[in-house]
Amino acid sequence: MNAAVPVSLIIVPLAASPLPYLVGRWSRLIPLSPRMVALTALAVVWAVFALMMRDYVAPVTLQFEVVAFQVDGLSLLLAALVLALGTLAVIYSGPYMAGQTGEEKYYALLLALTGAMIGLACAADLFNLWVWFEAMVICTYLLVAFYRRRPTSLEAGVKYLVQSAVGSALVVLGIALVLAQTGTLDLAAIRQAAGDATLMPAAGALFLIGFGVKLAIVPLHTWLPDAYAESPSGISAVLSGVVTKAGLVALLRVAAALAGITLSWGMLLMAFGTLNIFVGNLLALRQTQIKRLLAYSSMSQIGYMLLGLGIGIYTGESSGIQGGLFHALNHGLMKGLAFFAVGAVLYALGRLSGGEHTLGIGDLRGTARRYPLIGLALTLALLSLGGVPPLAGFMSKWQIFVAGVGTGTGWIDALVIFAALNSVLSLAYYLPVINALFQDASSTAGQPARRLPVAIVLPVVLLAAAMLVVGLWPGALTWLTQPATSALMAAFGGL
Amino acid sequence: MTILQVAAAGALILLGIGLYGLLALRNLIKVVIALQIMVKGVVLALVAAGSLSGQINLGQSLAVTLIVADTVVAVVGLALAVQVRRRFGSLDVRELSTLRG
Amino acid sequence: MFNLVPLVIAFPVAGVLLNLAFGMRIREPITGIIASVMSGLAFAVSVLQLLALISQPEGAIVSLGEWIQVGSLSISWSFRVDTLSATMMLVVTGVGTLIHIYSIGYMHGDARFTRFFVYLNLFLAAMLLLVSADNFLLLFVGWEGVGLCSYLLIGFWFDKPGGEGWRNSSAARKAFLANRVGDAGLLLAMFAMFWAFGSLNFADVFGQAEETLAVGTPLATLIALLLLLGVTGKSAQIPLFVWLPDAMAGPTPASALIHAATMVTAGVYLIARTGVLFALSPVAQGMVVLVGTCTALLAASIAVGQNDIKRVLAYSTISQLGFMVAAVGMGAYTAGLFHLVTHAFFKALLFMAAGSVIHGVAHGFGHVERGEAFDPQDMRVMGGLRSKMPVTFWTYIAGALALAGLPPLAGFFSKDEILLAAFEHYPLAYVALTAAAFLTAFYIARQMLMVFFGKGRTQAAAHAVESGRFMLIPLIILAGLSVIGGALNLPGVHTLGGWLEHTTHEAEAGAFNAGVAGVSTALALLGFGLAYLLYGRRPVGERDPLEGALFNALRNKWWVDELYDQIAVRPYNSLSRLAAGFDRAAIDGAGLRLARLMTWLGETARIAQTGQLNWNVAGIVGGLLIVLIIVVLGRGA
Amino acid sequence: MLQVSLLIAAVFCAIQAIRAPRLLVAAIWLAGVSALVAVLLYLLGAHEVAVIELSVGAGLVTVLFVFAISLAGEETTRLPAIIPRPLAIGLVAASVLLLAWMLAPTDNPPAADDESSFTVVVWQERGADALAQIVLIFAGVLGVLGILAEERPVEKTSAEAVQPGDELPEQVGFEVESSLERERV
Repeated sequence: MNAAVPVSLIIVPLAASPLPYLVGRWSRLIPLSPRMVALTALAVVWAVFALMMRDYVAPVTLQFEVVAFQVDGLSLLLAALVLALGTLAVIYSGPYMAGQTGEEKYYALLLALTGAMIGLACAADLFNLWVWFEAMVICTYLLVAFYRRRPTSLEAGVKYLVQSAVGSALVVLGIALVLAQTGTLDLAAIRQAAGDATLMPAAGALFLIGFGVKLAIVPLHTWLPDAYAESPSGISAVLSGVVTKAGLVALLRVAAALAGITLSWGMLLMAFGTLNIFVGNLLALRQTQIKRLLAYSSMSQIGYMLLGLGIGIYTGESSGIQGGLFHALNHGLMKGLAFFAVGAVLYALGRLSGGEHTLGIGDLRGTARRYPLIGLALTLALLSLGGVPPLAGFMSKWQIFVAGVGTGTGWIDALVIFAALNSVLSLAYYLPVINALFQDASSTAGQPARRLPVAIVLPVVLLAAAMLVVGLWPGALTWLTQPATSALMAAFGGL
Repeated sequence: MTILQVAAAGALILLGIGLYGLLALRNLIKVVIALQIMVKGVVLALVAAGSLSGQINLGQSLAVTLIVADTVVAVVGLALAVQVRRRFGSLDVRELSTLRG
Repeated sequence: MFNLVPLVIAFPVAGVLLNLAFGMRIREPITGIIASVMSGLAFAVSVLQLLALISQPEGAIVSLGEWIQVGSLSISWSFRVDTLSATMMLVVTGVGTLIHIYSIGYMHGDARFTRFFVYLNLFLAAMLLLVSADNFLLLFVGWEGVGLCSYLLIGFWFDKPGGEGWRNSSAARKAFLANRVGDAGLLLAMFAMFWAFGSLNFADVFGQAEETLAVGTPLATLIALLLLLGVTGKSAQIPLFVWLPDAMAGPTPASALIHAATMVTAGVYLIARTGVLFALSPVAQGMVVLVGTCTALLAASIAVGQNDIKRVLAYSTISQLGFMVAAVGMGAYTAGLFHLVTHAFFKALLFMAAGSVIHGVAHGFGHVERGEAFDPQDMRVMGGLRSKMPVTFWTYIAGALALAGLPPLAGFFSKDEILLAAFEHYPLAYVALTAAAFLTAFYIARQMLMVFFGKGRTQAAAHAVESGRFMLIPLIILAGLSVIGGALNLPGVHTLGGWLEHTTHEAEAGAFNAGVAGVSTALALLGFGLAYLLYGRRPVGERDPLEGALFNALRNKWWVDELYDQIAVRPYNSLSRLAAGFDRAAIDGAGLRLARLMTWLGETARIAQTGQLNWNVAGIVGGLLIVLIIVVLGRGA
Repeated sequence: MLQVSLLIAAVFCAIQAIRAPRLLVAAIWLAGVSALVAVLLYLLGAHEVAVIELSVGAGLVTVLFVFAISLAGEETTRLPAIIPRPLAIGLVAASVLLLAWMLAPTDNPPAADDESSFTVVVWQERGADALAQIVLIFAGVLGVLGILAEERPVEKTSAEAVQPGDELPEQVGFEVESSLERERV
């Protein structure tokens, strides 16, 4: 593959990111809308991505002086998810963010975020990985606190910033330990050198906690409901759909580099995964605000991913890893869809003018009648999240469970059964929402129903269709999960 | 004590003080100060690690990047603090707990 | 011919899509007709399968391609046509089509007419997937799908005023959750099977089970018991039966289709399908018989004390399902499935006739009085409808007699086969089931007498009118089937038995036993007579004569009453009350307690989410500490 | 000895920065920490970073703090901690001590320094980091601008950004609110 292709995949969105901002600032001089500029840039990135997929045969390592980049299945998987949800978020945000102050910054940051995440996906140097990670996080600070006139939004932003900063400081400390021990930062070289390391277990713990903040592993998750609930819906979708996955990919990359040490990554991931599933479900059980509920449900879905990956890493079987990655992709689709659909209701209720307001479950009443498409899409997303077959969410959970049962180890079976029962429990909070959707009495009597613009409906419909296709034909995503699985297997040394 | 041991000890102590500050302080600007202290410790650790592995310039390079990133975080944090003061009329973290449960 | 089998699912799906796409634009009856036609086409396909099977009874497996391919697990979109699945397809599509047609009349004027038919078609598709699947995962998809449609249809009138809508949607939730508990059992059974046999295809699982597992192996028992848990959820058996009576909140055609004729029989189908596994575990078989028998008796006793016309039928359905489950538990697959088929005929008929009654009474009520609370399903407001609704009455009689098991109606033959199997192998179960059969005759006679005989007890009943043609024609057809349905498996001929034998490999075809048949017929007649004594001779007022008997008739010279009261009524009443109380305290209670525990845990977890930055960071530090400790311990180990 | 006393001084400054009731004073103590750390860095042989730490950490950041404090206003009241102090100290001390214990075995002497030059490492060898850093700074600048932005006047609500088929959001509320805002500030 020509080295220019993967490089431009990173460079194009980054180089283009100032454009929406400039166009927006100088709107008198340049009669273009920032969103259109961002979309154009993303179209170019898509073209590059398609080119890359066409030529991709095997992982490629690119060396820039000492800093290595690696394009492998895992990079492609994350890049595809980033591009898909990023583009949809930009389309969606057109009417959604119209008239908000700082719109041009919004698109510029979204574009930069896309680039930073693709950079993260391809980084094969420990420190470089962190820099991309940090760039990604800083891009999201403003996006989370975008409605800065709302106190709650600021509150969410503050918590998000402080907790992210603590996490990233811990990661750098871990990097320092690795550097001190091995004298190198290249992930592949670390893996070679990590044999009889003394500092490595401590570094591993620091990485787990540091990246775990972004992953919302249980005691570190406290920022997540606030940030997801308070940011604009397009951003909630991106945060939940992609940014957590970027954290996951970063963690997997360093975990793979440290796979040789005594720390049992598989067990740790399984333990935290199960904890996340349970605590996320419990916290979601009593929520009355729909976006908060979805946020907590993300925690539990992340738990399933960790469980699957943990099983795969522990046993060295590919099916668990593939299940976990498949669930990560599916969760991107489902949660993106759910947040987009909820945002559409917010939009329809005309609640955006002063910045986004909270949406209670009761406010959803009448949705299915007035906006059948949105109601149906949200129902599908929730059922899929709850693991009702044959929707996408069931398929990936199923793969994870099968992988777990396939190990034939007693306690893993117990974990799987626990996770399966939790899947039943989760319906206890999804069903009331569906129930509300199909109730007739509209809580917003007297509010004129707004027509939903195409730009809002389109992403919802696309994601819903994708979800249905994946449910009926899970093989549709194998071209992404298969190379990513083999990349991870290779990175973990086919444990 | 060698300079490396001093640096390692300093790194951990500063990290600890910073973390303690984050747990104990309620003023948002002081929270940012605590973050800064924490990161100072990490900078020391990075440079010490570079020195230990015989690549002091590599360590320096990383440290510069970290300082820049940390400064950016501090600036954004301070900007948030200023806005919080405008909206809440206070910098007390406790006031910032309307989102819970 | 067999290659056409995917069409049986494709037609209802096409109906769903058509009505979703154009439902907004086309008017009321058209959408219903589209749905009915699709259902009819599915029936036609099923008939073609039947014809094909006659010449090639071992059936075929039709595969459309790979679905899931993970590691060693490979699952394809494949369907199995054999005598068992074809029988189910015929019942589902045949009865289903009639109910579709009936619904055109019943749902006339409903604001969500189209949506109702979309749900019905969707249900058909899921149910047909369930019965035609060739592996457990596909079966599970259908299993979940019917559960979802059931949820949607029970809560169909979620927006009725005055708290009723809320009750409807809670009933829907209750049904869904009870079903999900059962589903968890099925899911776990699937895990266990995959773990043990490495595959989920029917052929692989059954083949390997027979080869590798000895009779009575704990693994076989575990799998069979987990399957049984799934069955108790879907087929409303003890302990999960509580959802079915509440499920009557749904529109009556949905009750007839889903909660009487088809979905609830999925459990019976599952046991018949996995008979190989049950045969390996006598313990599990015993459990199945026990569950089925107890359910049959308990539900029949409860049905005696109900006043809501649909609730009587609901408990009756639970009881009849108990008969079927007990039968398949005994290994009498033919008897169980035979009863499944005849029950589909007469119970769908009874439900739809009840719907017609409700319709008529509600119409009569609309004629005369307004304002006060009125429940058109309460049998105490009815009476004397015999002359007002003649067609409904006569069809109802056919269904009721079939249910009671009077010869030569359909129910007689199928129930007797079950009783016979019990008589030969499980004497205790035979006694209990015979008692249940007696109660069945009693409560259905009570219902007929209260609804159709005597004088109209309210103005509404007096002004009731007969229903329209769309509703009556399916009733007449089903009445005919209820009368002659026994011909399917006449003693000595055993058409159905010979037919199913190709799939279930059930060797023995029970001979007709005049003694068993005579006892059950006599008891049925006795039940009728008793009901006539209590309800037929005098007009029934606000108080039920059973209650009245407790207080007034005790010292009466009419010793029958006295005796009946002493040995029957009081125990019945207290048994019913006990059963209801048990239901509420233990079953609902356990569920409720679990729900409360979860809620409490959730609330506790929410307290930990303080929303305060300091505590949040403390969480990070705490997490770091925990992981460090784990790492240190791990390093030491 | 010099090193140890420098360390003690830095730790003292850090504690003071946490303890100081006045924000401005705390910021100055922080600058002290920064300066002392810079000296330690210099002693470690990291001459360039020491200079940068001194100028950025002790200089620029302090200026920023002073600026922010002047905007946000000084709050001198001592607030009682939310988390019980023993718990906070225990958590932090336990984590740090565990880390320290795990780090303890490392007393191998530093390897001989390589021949590379600082500028080469920063700008060439690790150029990829520099690229990401640009993104980071860009995002930070936009973030600060966005967070601190005042509402723009009504006529600039970018008619071109409004999609067809979409109503104009209410702007009246904005204007009133933001003018109130200015008064308060």
